[in-house]
Amino acid sequence: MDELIPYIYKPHPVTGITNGKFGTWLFLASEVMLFGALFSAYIMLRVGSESWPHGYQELHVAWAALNTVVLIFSSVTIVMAWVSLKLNKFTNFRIYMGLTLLCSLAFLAVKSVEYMDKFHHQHYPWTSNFFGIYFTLTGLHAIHIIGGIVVNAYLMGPGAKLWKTNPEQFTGRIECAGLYWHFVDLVWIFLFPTIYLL
Amino acid sequence: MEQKPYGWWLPLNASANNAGIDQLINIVHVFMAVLFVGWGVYLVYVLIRFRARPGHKAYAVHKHFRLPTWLEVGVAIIEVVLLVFLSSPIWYRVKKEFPAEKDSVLIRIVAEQFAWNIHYPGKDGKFGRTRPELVTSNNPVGLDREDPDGKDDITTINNLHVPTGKPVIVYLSSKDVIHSLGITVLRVKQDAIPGMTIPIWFEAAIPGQDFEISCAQLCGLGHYRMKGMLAIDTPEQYTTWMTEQEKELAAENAANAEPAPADTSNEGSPK
Amino acid sequence: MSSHDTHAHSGHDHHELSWLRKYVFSIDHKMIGIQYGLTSLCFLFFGFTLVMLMRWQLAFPGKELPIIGKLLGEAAFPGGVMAPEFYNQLGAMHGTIMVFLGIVPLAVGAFGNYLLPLQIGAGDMAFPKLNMMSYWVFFMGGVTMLLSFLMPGGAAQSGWTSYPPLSDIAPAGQTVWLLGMVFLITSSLLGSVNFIVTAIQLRVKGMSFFRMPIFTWCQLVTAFLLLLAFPPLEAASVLQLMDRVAGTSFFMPTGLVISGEQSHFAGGGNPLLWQHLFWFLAHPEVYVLILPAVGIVAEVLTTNTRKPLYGYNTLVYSVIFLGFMSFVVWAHHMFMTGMGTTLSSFFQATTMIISIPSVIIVTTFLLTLWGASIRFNVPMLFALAFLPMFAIGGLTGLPLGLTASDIYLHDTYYVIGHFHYVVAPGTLFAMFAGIYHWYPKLSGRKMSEFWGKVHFWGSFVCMNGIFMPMLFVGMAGVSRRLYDMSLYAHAKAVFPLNIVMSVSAWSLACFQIPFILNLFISWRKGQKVGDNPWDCTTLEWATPTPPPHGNFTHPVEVHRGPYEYAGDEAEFVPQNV
Amino acid sequence: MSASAEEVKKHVKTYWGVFGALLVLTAVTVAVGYKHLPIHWAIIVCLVIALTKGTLVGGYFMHLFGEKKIILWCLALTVFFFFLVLLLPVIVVQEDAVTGPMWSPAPAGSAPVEAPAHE
Ligand code: HEA
Ligand code: HEA
Ligand code: CUA
Ligand SMILES: [Cu+2]
Repeated sequence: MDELIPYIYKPHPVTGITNGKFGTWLFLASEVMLFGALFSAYIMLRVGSESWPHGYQELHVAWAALNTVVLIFSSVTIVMAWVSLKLNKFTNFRIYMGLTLLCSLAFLAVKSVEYMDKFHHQHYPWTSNFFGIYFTLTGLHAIHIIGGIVVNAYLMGPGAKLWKTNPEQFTGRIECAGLYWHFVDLVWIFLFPTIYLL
Repeated sequence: MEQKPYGWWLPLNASANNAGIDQLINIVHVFMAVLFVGWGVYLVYVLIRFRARPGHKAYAVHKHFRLPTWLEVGVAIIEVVLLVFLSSPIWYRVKKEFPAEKDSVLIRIVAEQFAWNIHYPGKDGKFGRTRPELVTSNNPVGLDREDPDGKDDITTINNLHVPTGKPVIVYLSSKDVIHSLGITVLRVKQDAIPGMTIPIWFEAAIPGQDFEISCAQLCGLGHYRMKGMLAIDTPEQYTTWMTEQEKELAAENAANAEPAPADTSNEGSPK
Repeated sequence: MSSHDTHAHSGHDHHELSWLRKYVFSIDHKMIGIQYGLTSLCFLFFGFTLVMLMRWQLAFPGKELPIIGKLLGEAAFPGGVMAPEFYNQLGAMHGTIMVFLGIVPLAVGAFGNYLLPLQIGAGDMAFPKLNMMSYWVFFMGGVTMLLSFLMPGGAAQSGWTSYPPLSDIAPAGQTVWLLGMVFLITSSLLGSVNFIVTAIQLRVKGMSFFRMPIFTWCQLVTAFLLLLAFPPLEAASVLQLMDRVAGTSFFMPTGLVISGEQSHFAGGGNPLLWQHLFWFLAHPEVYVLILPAVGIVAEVLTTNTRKPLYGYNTLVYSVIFLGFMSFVVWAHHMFMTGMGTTLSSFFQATTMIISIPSVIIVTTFLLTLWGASIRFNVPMLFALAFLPMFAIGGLTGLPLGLTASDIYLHDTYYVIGHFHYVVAPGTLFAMFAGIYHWYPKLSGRKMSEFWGKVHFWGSFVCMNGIFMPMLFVGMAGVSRRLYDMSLYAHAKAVFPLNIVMSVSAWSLACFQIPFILNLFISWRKGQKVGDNPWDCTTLEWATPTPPPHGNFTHPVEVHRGPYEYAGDEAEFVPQNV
Repeated sequence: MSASAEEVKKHVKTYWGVFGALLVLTAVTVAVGYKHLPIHWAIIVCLVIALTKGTLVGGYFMHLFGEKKIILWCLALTVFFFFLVLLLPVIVVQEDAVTGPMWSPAPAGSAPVEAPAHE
């Protein structure tokens, strides 16, 4: 017993992955079920209702498209952040991670403008189930974004100290943070057409 | 009621069409009892025979048992039989083989916290229009008396009369929360889901005046007292009762003739 | 992603932790397990107390409850008589507390946490800090639930199933219930990720999957159920929260008239959506209640039969199959919602299919007894009693699973009888078995045999005294959740049974006193025993007692399957020998 | 994680390529969205595009192409249950077939009735 918990940064010889990565994926699996249930609720409410507006009639496709691009870009930057660590370029990591954070903040900014606009037009969650779903799904997604910001900011700031003592483990953490972030992006990729375009 | 209708097992079955449910319940319970007693005897035997005691040692190698495997297969087969030959046909009859509307007594039942509103279509056999905004305490089903079909409709609260010898179709819905129409003696149960109307049917066979309707789904603090009375009438009794109701309605209409009818619509308009 | 920094390498060198780090914010899986255990036992007791109050009203409807009625105040007990609203609160909270704050944290949080790493030879859980967080989130969920009693209008009162629209229009306690559920679900998710990673990644050398003890297998399958079934309820809770707080109408259909007033909700929702999402969780959830129990029974049973488990592989496959199938039977709780024939045939069939692995599990246990040398100690008594009790509960599930008989039995006391037989004398007995069985590992002492037997026989008789009559009450057609069933003629004949049930319930409480005392007194005064008092083969008994931080003092390696008893050379051979 | 520095370098190109593809696909969906196709066509097109984008993100950014077996198995299980949850609406719609509306006839414009703001 040289260490209490093995495979924290060395992959398990049989499964080929570290604990953290495995845990992250399992967490994402549960997230898949969470959003699955929500999408399911959306479909069911929409199919069961007599007058459901098309997203483009009530919402701003342009803002949402902009946000899509922003999120996709942030996905690239976070994967590049990980690449930078792999290539031992810590400064590049800082830059890419910073870009990711900027993108996420931009996303939230656009989102708030959008919400404000809805409120301004007297569209509230209780107005109709269309807006109920719109606010619930995008709101929950926004909470996920905020969660991602907290994690990423930590890893860029105080969490980055680990790079000095255990670069391998730190790279693993960035990979996991990346997985989560891509997942958030993925959810948006599905939210965008279902809510805004259809 | 001469015979004792209620006991510790299935109560009196007053329906003409749901005897199969009792039969199924009894058969399943025999099956369960056989399994339980059989394994129970085995269990007791084993506990005595293989108790730890000086000089007794556990068997090192396992006998491979054939019998239990067959038993498991047997259980599976019996379950399939129960499912395919008993349960499904009954369910299919209850759900799909509705009697023709013209040969049946039609009744709407609208559940609310905490009462059963019973709505008969009256002489014309057609239900009048119902609207949420017309609901008042005197008009709990929101019936539109202006509607030609609704003029002769009869409504009661917690008082359901059905005749024997004729199938009954109930259109069940709820105004507020989920309730469940449970008529023990007829082996009828159906959730009343707000927002939709669900048809069910049954046929009563044994007349009797004070049977009960209970609510099976938790619907609030008055759930326990959401009791309706069910009278299973002979066809003659039923006609008499219906005529009485019609007379009452006519009397009521006459009394209401003077005060403006606009009154009701005002009261019910959205706030 | 959680980490461990300083502790990772402190397997042997014991540096003293502060009291707070050791007992409160501990990251050691054993301490967390004990925390889970004590908390959940308290919740179990609390849930039981709630139901004892209900049993007064059920046996003596409308009678003043002496003293306690006064103490609980006018709102709950106007004039000393229980109010119907309060009865509903007790019912909903009893169900919720027993399931989510009692059995699940005890079966998974306590037993799973304490034993899973030990049984696979790991030093700790894969993510110790996450483990601690999982406990504290659970704790917060529990506190939230308790606080809901203080809300205006009282706690949640729409049943543990919280069906809308009723729950949408219920008083504020329901909102707190939903918040509590979000905490509890989050806690379970964190826990399940941890369990799966631990069981798959941290198995010690030689511990192949098919050498894992049944208990560990059950925990692994349970963790998958929690991981994948809980999120839909989380989604549903969020939607219901939105309905209640933001005024959406996800579950509110158009045209509602509530207490004579048209509802202010926009409408267009569907109340059945909640039911589907709820039961998508709640059916797997009931297997979460039973699988760890099956695991514990398997361990206790094999140990005390002194012979190998019959059909280890069959059992493992049955457990996996059971877990998988539990996802596709949920709508058997909804047969009476107006379901068509195609769908109901499907769910009826899956329900019958799922009973087969359960039958196989019980059968393997029964066959294990053949040729055994059975030691009738307290854990074994509880484990043995589990078998017929689970059998009654399971068998009564069959008429519920057949649509035609469910027409009559749905939402009657028969259902209450059915599931209490599986969860109370079933799961709860298995939990007791587990407590008596593993207590020596925690404390180095055995619990008193004599008082254990008093506890067992008293509980056994009383449990049946409570739940057997329920089956007859249900057969007579009496609805569940009734504040006062004496109003109904069809309940007259069975009404006296209520007194039997209530007296049994209160006696059951008395028989828990020896258990509680035994639990605490034996910690200091119990008979001292060695590291492996029951002569077990699994790895948790290969540690010192109590296991130190890091669990194993010398490296272990596994050389054989988990249940090698009654061999030619030795009476039992531990896995690591 | 196991990828060496050389391999990672090669990946960089792929990542930017994927980024480009995602941008193009986003543009296509938006364009299609503005076309206001009949709803079933719109659903099919949007879903196909979204699935493609999802595959790209999952496959390349999240390294699912060539990921370890254990992860793929866990995800396969999840996806199975995911579709089960998604099937719920279908189930309910089928159920509705045997039922009718609550008020006869259904109140006009079943969706938003004049709803006073909720406090
Ligand atoms: C641990 C919990 C648990 C378990 C294991 C089960 C197991 C089963 N349950 Fe149960 N069930 C609940 C907990 C559980 N249930 C709860 C909590 C509810 C109510 C929820 C609510 O509405 O509030 C419920 C409700 C419920 C319903 C809905 C009833 C209704 O509302 O109308 C149905 C219907 O199909 C059902 C079926 C089954 C079936 C077929 C099994 C099968 O898996 C059982 C299979 C087992 C066997 C067939 C036994 C094998 C035994 C032998 C072969 C005999 C051996 C003999 C000796 C040892 C002597 N259950
Ligand atoms: C796991 C689940 C579980 C368990 C274990 C129990 C256990 C019990 N239940 Fe309950 N029950 C439910 C889940 C459970 N129940 C649910 C889900 C409902 C439906 C709610 C609804 O309608 O929505 C219900 C409903 C329900 C009703 C029906 C109410 C109604 O329909 O109106 C009744 C009535 O008697 C009842 C009684 C009991 C009794 C007497 C016990 C006894 O068996 C209790 C035994 C408890 C103990 C023996 C305590 C053990 C603990 C200790 C001894 C700890 C001591 C140690 C320390 C303090 C350190 N329960
Ligand atoms: Cu209506 Cu219960
Ligand atoms: Cu179930």
